Amino acid sequence: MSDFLFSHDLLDPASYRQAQTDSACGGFVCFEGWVRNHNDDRPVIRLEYQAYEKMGIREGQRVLDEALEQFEVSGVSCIHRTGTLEIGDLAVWVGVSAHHRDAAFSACRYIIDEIKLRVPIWKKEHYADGDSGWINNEQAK
Amino acid sequence: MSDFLFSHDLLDPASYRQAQTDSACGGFVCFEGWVRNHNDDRPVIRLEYQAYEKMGIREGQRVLDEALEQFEVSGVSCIHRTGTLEIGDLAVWVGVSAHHRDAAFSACRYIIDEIKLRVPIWKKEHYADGDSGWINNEQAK
Amino acid sequence: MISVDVEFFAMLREHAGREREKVETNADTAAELYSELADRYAFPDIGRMKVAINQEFSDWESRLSDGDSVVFIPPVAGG
Amino acid sequence: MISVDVEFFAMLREHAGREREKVETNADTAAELYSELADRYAFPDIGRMKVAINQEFSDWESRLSDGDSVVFIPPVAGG
Repeated sequence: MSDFLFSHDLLDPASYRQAQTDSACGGFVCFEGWVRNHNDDRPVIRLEYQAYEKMGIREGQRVLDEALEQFEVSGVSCIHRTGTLEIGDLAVWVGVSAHHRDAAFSACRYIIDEIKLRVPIWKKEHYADGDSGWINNEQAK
Repeated sequence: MSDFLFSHDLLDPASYRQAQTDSACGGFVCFEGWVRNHNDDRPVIRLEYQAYEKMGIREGQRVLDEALEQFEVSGVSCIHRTGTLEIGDLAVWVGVSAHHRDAAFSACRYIIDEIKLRVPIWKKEHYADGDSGWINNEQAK
Repeated sequence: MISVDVEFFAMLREHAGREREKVETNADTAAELYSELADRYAFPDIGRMKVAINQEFSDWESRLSDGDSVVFIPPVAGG
Repeated sequence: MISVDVEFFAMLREHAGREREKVETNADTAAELYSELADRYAFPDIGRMKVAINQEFSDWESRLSDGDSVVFIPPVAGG
């Protein structure tokens, strides 16, 4: 399995994990990005993700293909949520299965880092005080 | 949540993940060790994990406490299976939640590496040819 | 005069008040097109904005062709 | 003569044919105790084996006391 997908609905990590199982693999690493209730000291009540999906799927798939090429991994996948998200919601899920854990960790890290840099997705935070704003990964840490 | 546990029954990753959720955290990394159907070129049909549980829980908890101290993480946990495992079974689950993904990746890696080195757990592989043997992480990669 | 399909995202969508627009323009390059639309919709400075032409990141000085699909890419924030 | 509780794991359990044993011994140190039991049960060489006394990794030259709980720790293989 090696797919990059967008989902407008709640993500389902158990099913993505299931799809990744492989009896030849000894290790699996996953990363989940969760919607936090704050950004620095500012209380956040919900978020909105907007994606340029047509290009995003292409760029996301490219990142996964690079990971397959650069690391000794068997399966890689990434699903990114779009639309309105509540606190605690899963925003992104990355899963990597491999024969050995070293490659699984490196590939998983590579994928989430590159997705955050390159895939055209934007995030608007809605704050407890009624304000809102588009933020980006260059300002954020 | 910050616990090291042994389980004689099938591990339940969805519930461990659930226990780790934290609305102050933006990132979650988990590692799963799966029972592979081979070791190098030798077909494996099942395994057996034996643990010196009394000491293992102490040493495992120590590893988790070190991770909490050394990395900026909020929750860390690890569950290790014992008994007879079939191919594809989950042998160990490590989960780390953190404000930022960097710490989550580093801590997760630290925990699984140290668990494998320090916690008194032994593995016997049963091979397709009827043979079996105790193996160890110093020979294995 | 060429016609290009422009799709707006994030704050640009809010400024433009629409998701997409077929723009008839004399702009030669993506940068000129941005500047034209920035005037019309009070877009922010080009700053660290990027541009994609036909779903590929492109140079701001790329020449536009009739029928191109153009998307301005504000700094992203996935994950 | 002291009495110590020894628990066996992995290949040592198979060699000893039992999970635990109360051993009456004249051994002064963990290493001497291992050597005594290795003779009795044809244990493998001490090699990279470690020892835990009362659930803490200990030195092979640690002196044993009456009532100690002793476990020999073959190279581990968790995860």
